[in-house]
Amino acid sequence: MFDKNNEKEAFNPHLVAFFCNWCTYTAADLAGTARMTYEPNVRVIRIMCSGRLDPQFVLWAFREGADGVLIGGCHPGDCHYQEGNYKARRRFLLLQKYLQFMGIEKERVRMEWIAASEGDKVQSVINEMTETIRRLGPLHLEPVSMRQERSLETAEPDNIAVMKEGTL
Amino acid sequence: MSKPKIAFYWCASCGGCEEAVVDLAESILGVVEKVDIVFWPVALDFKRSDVEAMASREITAAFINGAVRSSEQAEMVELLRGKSNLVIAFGSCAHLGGIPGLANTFNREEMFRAVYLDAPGVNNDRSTVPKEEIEVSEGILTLPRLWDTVKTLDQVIKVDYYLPGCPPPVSLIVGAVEKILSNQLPEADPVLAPDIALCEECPRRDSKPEKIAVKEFKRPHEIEIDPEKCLLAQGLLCMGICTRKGCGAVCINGNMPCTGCMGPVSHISDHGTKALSSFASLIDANDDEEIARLIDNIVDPVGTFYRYSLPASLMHRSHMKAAAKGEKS
Amino acid sequence: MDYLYYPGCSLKSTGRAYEESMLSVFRKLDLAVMELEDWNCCGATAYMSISELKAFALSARNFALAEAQCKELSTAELVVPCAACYLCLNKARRYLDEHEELREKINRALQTANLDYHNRTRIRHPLDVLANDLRPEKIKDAVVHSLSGIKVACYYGCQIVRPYADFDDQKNPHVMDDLARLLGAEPISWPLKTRCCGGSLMGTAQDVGLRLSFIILKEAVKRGCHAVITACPLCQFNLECYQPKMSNLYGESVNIPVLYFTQLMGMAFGISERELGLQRNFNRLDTASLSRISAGGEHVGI
Amino acid sequence: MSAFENKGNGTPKIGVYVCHCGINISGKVDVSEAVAFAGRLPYVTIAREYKFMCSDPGQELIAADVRSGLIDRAVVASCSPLMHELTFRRAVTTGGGNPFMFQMANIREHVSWVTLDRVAGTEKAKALIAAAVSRVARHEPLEPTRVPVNPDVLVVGGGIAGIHASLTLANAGKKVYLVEREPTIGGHMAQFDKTFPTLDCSACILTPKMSAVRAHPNITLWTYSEVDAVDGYVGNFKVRVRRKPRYVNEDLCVGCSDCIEACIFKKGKISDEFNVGLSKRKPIYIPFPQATPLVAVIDAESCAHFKTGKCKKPCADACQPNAINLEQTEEIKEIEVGAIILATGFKTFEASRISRYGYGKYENIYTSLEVERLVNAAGPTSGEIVLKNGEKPEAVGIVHCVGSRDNNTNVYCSRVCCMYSLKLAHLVKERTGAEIYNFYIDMRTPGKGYEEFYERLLREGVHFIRGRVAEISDWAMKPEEEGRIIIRAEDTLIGAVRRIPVDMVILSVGLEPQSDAEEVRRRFNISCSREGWFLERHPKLAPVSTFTDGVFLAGACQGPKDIPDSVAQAGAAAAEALALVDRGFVELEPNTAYVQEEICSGCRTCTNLCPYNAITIKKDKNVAEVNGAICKGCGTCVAACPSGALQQNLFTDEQIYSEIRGVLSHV
Repeated sequence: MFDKNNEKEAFNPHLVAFFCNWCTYTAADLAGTARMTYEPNVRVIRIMCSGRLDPQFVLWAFREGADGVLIGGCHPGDCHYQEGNYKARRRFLLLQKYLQFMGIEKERVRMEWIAASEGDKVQSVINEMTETIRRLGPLHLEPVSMRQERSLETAEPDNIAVMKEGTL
Repeated sequence: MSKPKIAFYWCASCGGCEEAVVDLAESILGVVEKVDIVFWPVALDFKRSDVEAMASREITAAFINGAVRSSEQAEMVELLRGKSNLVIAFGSCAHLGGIPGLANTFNREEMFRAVYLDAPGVNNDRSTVPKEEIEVSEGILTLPRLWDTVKTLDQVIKVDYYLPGCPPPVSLIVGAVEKILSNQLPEADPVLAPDIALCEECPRRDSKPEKIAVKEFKRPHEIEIDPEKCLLAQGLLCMGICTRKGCGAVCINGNMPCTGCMGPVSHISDHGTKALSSFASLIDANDDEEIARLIDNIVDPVGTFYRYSLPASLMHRSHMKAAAKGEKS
Repeated sequence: MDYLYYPGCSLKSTGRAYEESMLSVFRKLDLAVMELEDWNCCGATAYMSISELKAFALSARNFALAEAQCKELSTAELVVPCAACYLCLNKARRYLDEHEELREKINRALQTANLDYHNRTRIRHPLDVLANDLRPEKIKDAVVHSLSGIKVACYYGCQIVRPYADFDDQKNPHVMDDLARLLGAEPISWPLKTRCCGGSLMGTAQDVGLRLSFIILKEAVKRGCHAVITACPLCQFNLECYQPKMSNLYGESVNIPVLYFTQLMGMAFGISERELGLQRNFNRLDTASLSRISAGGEHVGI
Repeated sequence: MSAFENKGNGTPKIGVYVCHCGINISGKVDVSEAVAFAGRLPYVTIAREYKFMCSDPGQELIAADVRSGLIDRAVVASCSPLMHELTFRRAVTTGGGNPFMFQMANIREHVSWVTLDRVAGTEKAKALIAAAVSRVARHEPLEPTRVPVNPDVLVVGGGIAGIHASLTLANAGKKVYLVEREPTIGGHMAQFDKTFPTLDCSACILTPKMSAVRAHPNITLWTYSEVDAVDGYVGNFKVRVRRKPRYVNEDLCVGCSDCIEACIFKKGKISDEFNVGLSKRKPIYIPFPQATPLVAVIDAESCAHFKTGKCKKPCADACQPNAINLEQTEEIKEIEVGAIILATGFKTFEASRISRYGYGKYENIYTSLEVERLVNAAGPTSGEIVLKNGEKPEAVGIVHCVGSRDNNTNVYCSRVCCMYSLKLAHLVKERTGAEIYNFYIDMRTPGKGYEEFYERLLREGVHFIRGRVAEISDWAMKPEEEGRIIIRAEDTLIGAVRRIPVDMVILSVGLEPQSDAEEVRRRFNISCSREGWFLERHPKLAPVSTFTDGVFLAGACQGPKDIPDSVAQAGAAAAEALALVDRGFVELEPNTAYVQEEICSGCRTCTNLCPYNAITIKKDKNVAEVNGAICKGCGTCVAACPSGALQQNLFTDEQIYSEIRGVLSHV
């Protein structure tokens, strides 16, 4: 079921979530204790504060095969560390701008404020996002290194026709 | 015994790196007498066939500058790799993709359109673009294929060492060459430049305030730049915070912010995004609208954060699948 | 033109006085209003119970017309005085907005008549318009005979605030009371504001209907009101027309004028009785008696 | 990529332990498959499964493997780390390992309990295990930082919960600061007449405790005061308390009330808070006879001196000890405490919000709290239950669940209303002999002697009508209804709508969070539930703890509670606080940030980011420096450090990278 090559309907996106320990991760636990079932596609990574979220992690996740990244932090004003979530917000917004420049749909990175009591929000956000990404389809980043997959052809999948034709 | 053999080659580059070699001035003579230059298309008349004729690993060290973006360049560097004992990626383009690497925000078709059709003054009503093969009376003529994607040298062949910089500072080149000749190249860090950020050797270091908070991002032409004060503190996106030192802070001394040609320090995995993270952290605002306003000051995030390192970045290039879907902004 | 006016069947028949008084009051207050051209049945309660789809389609046609008739405006403000129409149209609009496929289905139907619906229609009750689109001073200033000393029972009926309380408090509506106060009248506080008047039971199970209306009227009388004012043609009809019948049935005479709130306003504004359709009321409360009451506190009713 | 060099000393030897948690996990995760999978992961030397890893034998599995040298670090795949991380770290320590060579995979709360499909569940669990394994491989031994704990405790709120908590701590020899917003302690309980089900007089059991507080050498009582700001962390909180001026010197005042007599207001004009507005007080007043401290207070809002400046201040003259001090000003107290107990209580539901119940519209409709005062001998009517017209009521209706169990107001059950309604029914019947009608949805009387009390009321002939009241109005349909209040309700037991005419209505209002609960929770850095009640760390296993170490909850601020429960919980909170401060030190998670000096370029990106100013620049070396004692381990600076010189213990870049790679490893 985790095979990416199925056609879209069957496509099960891989989502990585970074949840802050105090609000969102706790909310996710709450969703669990309340048995609020949701889509199984998200893999949660716990960080102490959304402020720890280094934008590199997001790109890293994409590079490692994630189709979307969800960032969860405390509501503004509720940060366990006073304002880590604000810092996270600033980075998130700039990162989103960069990613759009790079042709990544902005829905693929989402940031949500989820308080410790909002287990239901964890559920709805994860379901929504899974659905959205399912609609967007898999994110296959272009391979970086030709030394990884040797031949020129695989490194050059498309647009060969252009130069065969000689006209546009 | 015969002198060590040295080769120079250029791929997608501006020629600046070749200049840098010439800039070695008299110190080049010292080099020249210690070595045989067996291949240097820009300066000496050797042919590809000469290289092909060499034995494997016959060349002591090949200095290759420029990014790799065509089948021909790929063939040449693979050929040189085979014949060389050491391959040194010379300059930002070979190291990280460099300025040509910014082409990775487009694909070939878009580039062809721009260059052969849309550019002002182009008159090309038959919409002709370069063609790989063309049949003429003498037979079939071929052209190398231009790739969609610009690659760093080490994405195409194995690279032993890197000389960063646009172009690499003379001091580093000399140092590298001497190390090669005396056979004492470092084990750990293959990048032949100090592994610490420029701020460390920045002449304006002491003008840095204890704490920095940015209320407005500025571009150099927008302000009267204070020649003494830390550029970041003036709201300029100075890449010196995450870029290797070793250049002697030439840009800073020219009263311009660092643009990152020396490449990232080794402890971060994505030059631009790390810079992005740091700059964003300095934004002195908490409400979304204000943040958005500041972010709008940064008109060209890719060109700002990845001026030299896009192909080497985690994203590597703009996402073509999405671009095809017309979702590329 | 600020508003389109949707009469529905009642205001052209039993509720004529409502139409006349509303239009003249609007005129008095410089609210430009124009009757919706080629309007049709709202889809009415009865229709709704047989085929919702068709009922919605009927409503939707009215919206489409409204939107077509004020292209230049971002929204079509459709004034609907009849409580039943108001509810029907409101219900239809909500369903159309919330259920895409229903909207598409109906739009396909409308297209055969080169019409379509774009969620651009706002359904407004005259109470809503007068209370929310005007500065209270505007109404105050229009008053020429203050109604001081006149006690009125504001009766809202069921359909204006329920189930959709768009412009007033669902459990305890008050905009009509506020308007009455602006006229100088004294609205009584009573718990029956939204209690059922008997509605269509008056036709089907009259004993029940009569009893329900009787409860309301009796309470109004008991609390010393000079008139009951309503915002619904059916309420007005039920409460006014059967007073003699009730009196016989319960051996307790009820005799109290039941006016449209717009008629009361009109009188305060000094609009002629004809323009307010007062001659159509059975139990007449004319300007003369009004001023007598407010002067000397003469008592109407039982 | 540098992020993937394994810096662990030597090759790591990882043990993976997958927990069944009975069928909690195994129900949705194929545990044996997960174990087999784990066994094949790099560096894993042993993978086991067990029914309950948190049990002693479960923990011993880990300890034994560490002891035998089979593993040097462990991964437990079971519940949430917030639940059992400490348990398993201890197990590693028991075996002689370092507690931080450990990582947990949350395959219960995040997998088995939220996933329907077993295959998907197993896949997800495997991913999380893979992540934990590749992460723990990069863990390094750490020492927890030990900080001393200040032995003093702050209790916020002087209701019965706060009082009981304070006394418990004080009796244990701890210094307690008790801060109360009102001029006196006692809270709601002081307003009650009798307490259910025993009907003993509220004042009689409360006031001794109140005076005990006043008298206790270990308790510093600050009434008419509020906590302004809280800083610091577990064991070392710095608290700022604002003492509002009461214009009467507490140490001098003897509570003789002469000043009140003397006041230029001949009689009370200001609605009396203690009697919930049923009586009037003067600008200078003592809330009630047993007020603690028994000290007058002047409310500047209404006092002529403060309003006009023209008052002759007879109060001052009348006061022999010269306690009146109209120049008194606000006082700020800075204190340091090791633990904090919040006992800020509740507020009652605002009855007028349900307009159809006619509160404020008709006479003789009261809230239960008002009636508590009415039936109280010391109350505005000296215990007489009379209507506004002075007559005794012949019929009284008691409406349950006003503002409770109602989608339009509060969905939750306020837990105390059924019982206090029964109590009031009894008292009113006893005093007036009136017919009492209880309108209830369900009778909820769980508690010692509660059901028996209900039985008793049934025997006393109180009427119970099962149905939510639709409307309370004054319109009469029948002659006998004339001039009375009519309660309309569906009697769901006989299946008919009934109209019950009564003379008096008691609205049994529910309990709601204090209106400023939101600000308070922010001030103390804790969370609230959806409804606004303070959130406990775990509903079952940590009911008085919060997510902020060192801050505990007591009484109704955590949710509706009756007196016995509040007192019990207050005791629990006191015990938890005691356990903390008595230990003398706390071990802080060593997840602090640190600087790799040889890489730091002194760029100063980080210095401004730390909310605690833990980062400074070492002038001599021009490198950043993190003060580990101040750093709370959020990692914000680490994410910003442009050269990767800043790292966070337990959350280094490479550890997180490996976790990312791990969760995606079999994509």
